[in-house]
Amino acid sequence: MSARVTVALRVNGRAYERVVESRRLLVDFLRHELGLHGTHVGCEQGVCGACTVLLDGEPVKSCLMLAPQAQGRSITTVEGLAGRGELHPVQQAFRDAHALQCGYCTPGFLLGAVVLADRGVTLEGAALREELAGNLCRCTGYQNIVEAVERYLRQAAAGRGDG
Amino acid sequence: MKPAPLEYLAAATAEEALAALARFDGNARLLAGGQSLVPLLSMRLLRPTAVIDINGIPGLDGIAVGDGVVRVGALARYSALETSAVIRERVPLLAHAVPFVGDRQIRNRGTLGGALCHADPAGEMALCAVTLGARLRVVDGAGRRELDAEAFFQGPYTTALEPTEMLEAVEFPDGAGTEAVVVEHARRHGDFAAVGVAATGLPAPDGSWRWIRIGLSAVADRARYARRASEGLAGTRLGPAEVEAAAAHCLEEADPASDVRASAEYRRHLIPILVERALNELARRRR
Amino acid sequence: MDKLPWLGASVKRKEDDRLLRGSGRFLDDVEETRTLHLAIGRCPYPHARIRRIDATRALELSGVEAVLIGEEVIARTEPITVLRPFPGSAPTIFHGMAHGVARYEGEPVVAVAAVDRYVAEDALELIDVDYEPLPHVVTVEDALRPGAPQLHDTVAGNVVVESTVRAGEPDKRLAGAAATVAGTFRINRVSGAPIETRGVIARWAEDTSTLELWASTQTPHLLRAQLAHCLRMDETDVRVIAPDVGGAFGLKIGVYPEDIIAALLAIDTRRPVKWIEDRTEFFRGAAHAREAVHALTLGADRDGALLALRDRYLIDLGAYHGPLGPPLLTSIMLAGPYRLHDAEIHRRVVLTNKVPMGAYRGYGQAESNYVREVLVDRLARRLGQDPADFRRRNLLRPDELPFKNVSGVTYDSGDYARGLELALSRAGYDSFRARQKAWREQGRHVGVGMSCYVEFTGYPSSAFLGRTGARFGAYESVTLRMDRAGRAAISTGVSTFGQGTETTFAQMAASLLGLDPADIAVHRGDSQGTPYSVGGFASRTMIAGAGAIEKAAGQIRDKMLRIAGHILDVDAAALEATAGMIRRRDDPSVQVSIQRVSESAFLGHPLPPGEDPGLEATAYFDPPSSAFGYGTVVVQVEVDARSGEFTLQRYILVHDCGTQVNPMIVEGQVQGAVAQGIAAALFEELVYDRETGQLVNGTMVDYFMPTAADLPAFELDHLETPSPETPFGIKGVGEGGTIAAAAAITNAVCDALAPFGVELDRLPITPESIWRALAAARAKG
Amino acid sequence: MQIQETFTVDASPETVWKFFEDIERVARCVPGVQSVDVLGPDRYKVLATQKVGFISATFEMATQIESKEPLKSLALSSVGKSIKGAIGNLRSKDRVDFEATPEGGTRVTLTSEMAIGGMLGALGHKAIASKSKEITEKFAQALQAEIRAGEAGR
Repeated sequence: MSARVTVALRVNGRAYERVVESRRLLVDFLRHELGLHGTHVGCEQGVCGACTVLLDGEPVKSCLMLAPQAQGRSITTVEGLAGRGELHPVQQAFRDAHALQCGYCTPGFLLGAVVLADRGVTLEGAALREELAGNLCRCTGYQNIVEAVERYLRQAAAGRGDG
Repeated sequence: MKPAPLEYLAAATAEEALAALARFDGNARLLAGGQSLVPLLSMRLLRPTAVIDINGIPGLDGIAVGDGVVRVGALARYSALETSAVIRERVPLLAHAVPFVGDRQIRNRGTLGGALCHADPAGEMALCAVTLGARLRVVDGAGRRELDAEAFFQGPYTTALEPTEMLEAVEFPDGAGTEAVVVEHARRHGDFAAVGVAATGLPAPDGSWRWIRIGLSAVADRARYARRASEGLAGTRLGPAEVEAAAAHCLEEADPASDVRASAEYRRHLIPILVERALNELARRRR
Repeated sequence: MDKLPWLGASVKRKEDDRLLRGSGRFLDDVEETRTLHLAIGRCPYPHARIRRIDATRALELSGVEAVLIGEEVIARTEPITVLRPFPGSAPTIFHGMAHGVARYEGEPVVAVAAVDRYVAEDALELIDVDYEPLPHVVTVEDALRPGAPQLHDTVAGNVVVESTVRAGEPDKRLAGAAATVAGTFRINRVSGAPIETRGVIARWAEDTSTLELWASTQTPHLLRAQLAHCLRMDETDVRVIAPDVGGAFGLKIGVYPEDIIAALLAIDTRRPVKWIEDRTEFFRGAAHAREAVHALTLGADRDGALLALRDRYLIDLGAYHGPLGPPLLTSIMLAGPYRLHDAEIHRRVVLTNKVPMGAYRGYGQAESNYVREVLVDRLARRLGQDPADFRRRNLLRPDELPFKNVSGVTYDSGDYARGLELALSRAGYDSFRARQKAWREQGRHVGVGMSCYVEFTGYPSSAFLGRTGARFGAYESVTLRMDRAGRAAISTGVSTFGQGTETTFAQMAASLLGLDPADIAVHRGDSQGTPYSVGGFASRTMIAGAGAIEKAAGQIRDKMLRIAGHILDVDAAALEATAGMIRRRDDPSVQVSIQRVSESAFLGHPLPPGEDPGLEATAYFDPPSSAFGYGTVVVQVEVDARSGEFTLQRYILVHDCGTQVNPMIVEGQVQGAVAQGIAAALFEELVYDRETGQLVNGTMVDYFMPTAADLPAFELDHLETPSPETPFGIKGVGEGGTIAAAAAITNAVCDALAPFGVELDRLPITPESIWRALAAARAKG
Repeated sequence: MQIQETFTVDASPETVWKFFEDIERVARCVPGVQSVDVLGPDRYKVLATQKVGFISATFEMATQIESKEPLKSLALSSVGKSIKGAIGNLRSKDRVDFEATPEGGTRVTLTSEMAIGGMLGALGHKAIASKSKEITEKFAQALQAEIRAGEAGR
């Protein structure tokens, strides 16, 4: 069998440790080793963004990383947004704006938007579309996604009083 | 597709990485951002015996200013370049080029060094390095050497880097007070350029330009500094005639190929148009 | 019929909660122990003889469980059937795997089942396949050239079928026309490219000796029927389950070779076998779409009245007849929304060494709209008439509907001209020409273009489909069942792939049963436990589904009223079901909860004498006819006449899809379809190298699917003209947005460059194609 | 994509043709060729490694002589699959035309049509295009040197 390494990391606040094949992609590790199926594979070529997760708070494409690279890091996946409880505000914004149809690309968009809000970014229109260009969607034509994120960012900024 | 079997080593120091490179004598690849390397592993186009992760090596991602140069570590992430005040003020061409690279996720992980070693003829980082005449500091077990960007790039995905060498840092001339523009024609946002033009220059108080440097990407087997076109503009005010002459010289520098993004003929048609657009934007910045 | 409470309500979607949490269940999320993973070796050549396959080294690799080769597949299975062939098509023998000869780059040649996908791919590299490349054909013209390589000995001259539709006397009318224009148009080969690729899990259930197949499919029941036939099994021994599907767009209809391969290996190994398509396989295996060449002629009299249409077109079918078959609607809808009685439409379906063609949103209608509406603009310009005026004169008026078009289909209802006027007024068309002149004086080239369409949605009837050789009906079905809590459950064979059927079906049932959509559970996509179903495609689900729900809910409502009447001692006819209660229409205080009524149905008492227990109904509904939506797109562009670069400044669509069950979902469907229409018109193309026959851009990096930054915001508006034929006047809506994009943008670019006399006749429209057209126009002088 | 290279050698067509009859020697002029084995009359197995930047693949090719017109032309076709390195397959059609020059030498025109498929092909034609040109140029230079050496050695 090909080489293996031990990977210890935190995902959605919980600690995991697994022995994993060195060549295993991070997205496969999250989905099939840890059973976190919310992160999806769309292309394995670094284009579609469906595999986007947060690595130490930064959106990255988890099909462009090998699992061993996550050693000692903290990862947030879509399952970490609401857990069992209330929908996260960004999820509620997508629901209200009908910003998802098949839902396969949605986790990737949600995580990207959360980071923008945490950074107090209130982008709109073309500038926001460029910021979201790392995630492809084939069902919505993007219009409702852009509106949902615009509303969520304004709401988050207002919430912090710097709206 | 999934990567072929490989070993993974995380290097804590540059020495460790270089020793590992030597040990696998040419069959190991360094893993920095991985944004170009990992898809090649997945598509089984690259089948190294081992991958040496250098992300853990401290001090390889700094941005420092000193004696006329801005020294950027090979592990500097695109996103860091995008938000760095030093880069915005002293290497404005880099600050203008980075947003063209991939997307937010790719820019959070991808590195300046990774892009330069990947050496895609359409890559924005190679375009900036060649246009600015950057110096690349390379290190191996035996010692260090410095190369001009133009000497570093040798063809499509081909550089002067030896299998046992690692790119440590890139030194850009301190461009405080310069203006810079990047213009690209691409089939989709964030896509590789079908034609890319970089233009930067130092304005003189009297309204002329002390020097202008123009670079071209995706129109030859590597990024190209358009020497004749650039030298022809030194001291001028970027008037229409001078701009048109420079654009014509750039066309002579190019040797474009046809591919799914554009035909060679159309690339030749676009080169002068984009060069003029870049130079006119530079001139506009001054008025 | 009193207004149904939830009909026309933009209810938030039932599907959203699980999908937003990441707890939706897509194919690859289904994981069972001891599952084997499949990697498929595919032919790297466009056409090759397979001389020898040596898998010995692969079988010795630890973790490899089984290898399957074509010879075995041919021996154990029947060829793939075609759900809706062109009448009179010559058969192409399409098996689950190539044996002897492979006919397109990507055709499966060998398969390995191993403990995981990584090991399976390692094993593939140890398999030696000895190929002998054969001469190939890439374009339809090459395929028709005398002496061209013949792909199937069952298909003479590479022409699968040839046919002509004729109405009136087109030749005579064209000869007498004041103006005729002709054009040859090349439509690009594209892919629906959902973000989730295909995938299947096959499992042999020992206990019930049935084959269970989880598949990312739009048509579980049709896949089940086709797969059972291929495997020589009885349909009752096959169960197909569609989990959540990550987008489909027509590409996930019917059986594919990989479904057969996974099934055979599952039967052999007695272990679950999972195949997940990766993106490089996707571009070389999942159905391609749209590619065709049209030679179209239109004629009009001096006043600009359309006289006749003649079209000769070739459909590029690829190497085999796919599971659904080529588009029939190209010729059926070619005449569009215009008053036209004379036409000749000659069509040939041609084989080439490329991936088999399949359905894609707007199937056949995007192609015919493009060629007609571009030529309509040229005809108007030839007559010196404004393109809007020309269309105003020729659009069918409401009083002319129902109207039987030259291809024999009857448009039911609509106000086509009003759609055009609404779109033009939104675009400020009246003042545009003046503004355009001013811009031109500043050296700016701004143009406006339009395209009108009428859209065939849903299938007319099972009888019509039967007459045309289809292997499925036009009906849809549901099982509705109340439960003790007074809630209802719908079971439907239609899977969930983003179209929101769970929500719209729940709205229909709730409206008819007097419940809240939140009280309706929707079980979907599993062939076991759902009545025979056709599935989600051809914008048919809402039309046929609403009819089935109306019938099933009607039976349950009537029974509830009878039981409530018995409980309240009131005549059932005086009662109504609303808001969870059943009450006297004239005295609402006399009421009983639906929950109590359901409970008595399940306790078996109290029930009216002779009334059976239970509250459940299954209904099938065969629509009496299809329904015809329509719309107009108006686009404004600005073009750089030197470089050919252009920007899409405005994209306006006014459409009419009859009664809207959920306006929010309808708008989402239209926006998504518009985006895919623009994507195929401006960005995407699957490019084959003519000399080598190779797919040049078979990766996501080189197949330019647009990002959010590449598309403008769309300006949408709609009319609502109910269909007189369908339940509640519903028309389909899923595909309309794709139809008019290519023509409207082409016409806008040509309008912007009218001073140069530019004509565009191929897709996609790119800066380079505009630059070349400018050069050609200059050369013509 | 098709590539053409022309060069003249101050050796007579007869000498040049004799050189070309020894296919193993000709094949060794192709850059990256490691071995040439005779499979049968006019059929050879050629092992060659090609490198595009840092991506390399070793191809095992079956090369067939399609037609031979002494002193006039020689046509070969090769089909191969990578057995080491990047997955890919390679097809090439090569034609060599000979023409006597007034000065008694021979003009040799090499026309090569190379197609690299599979993942290597998918990487992007821009790398392959310049690569094929380079291979053909080096092939022409090696042939020239080999013929001149043969000529001088006589």
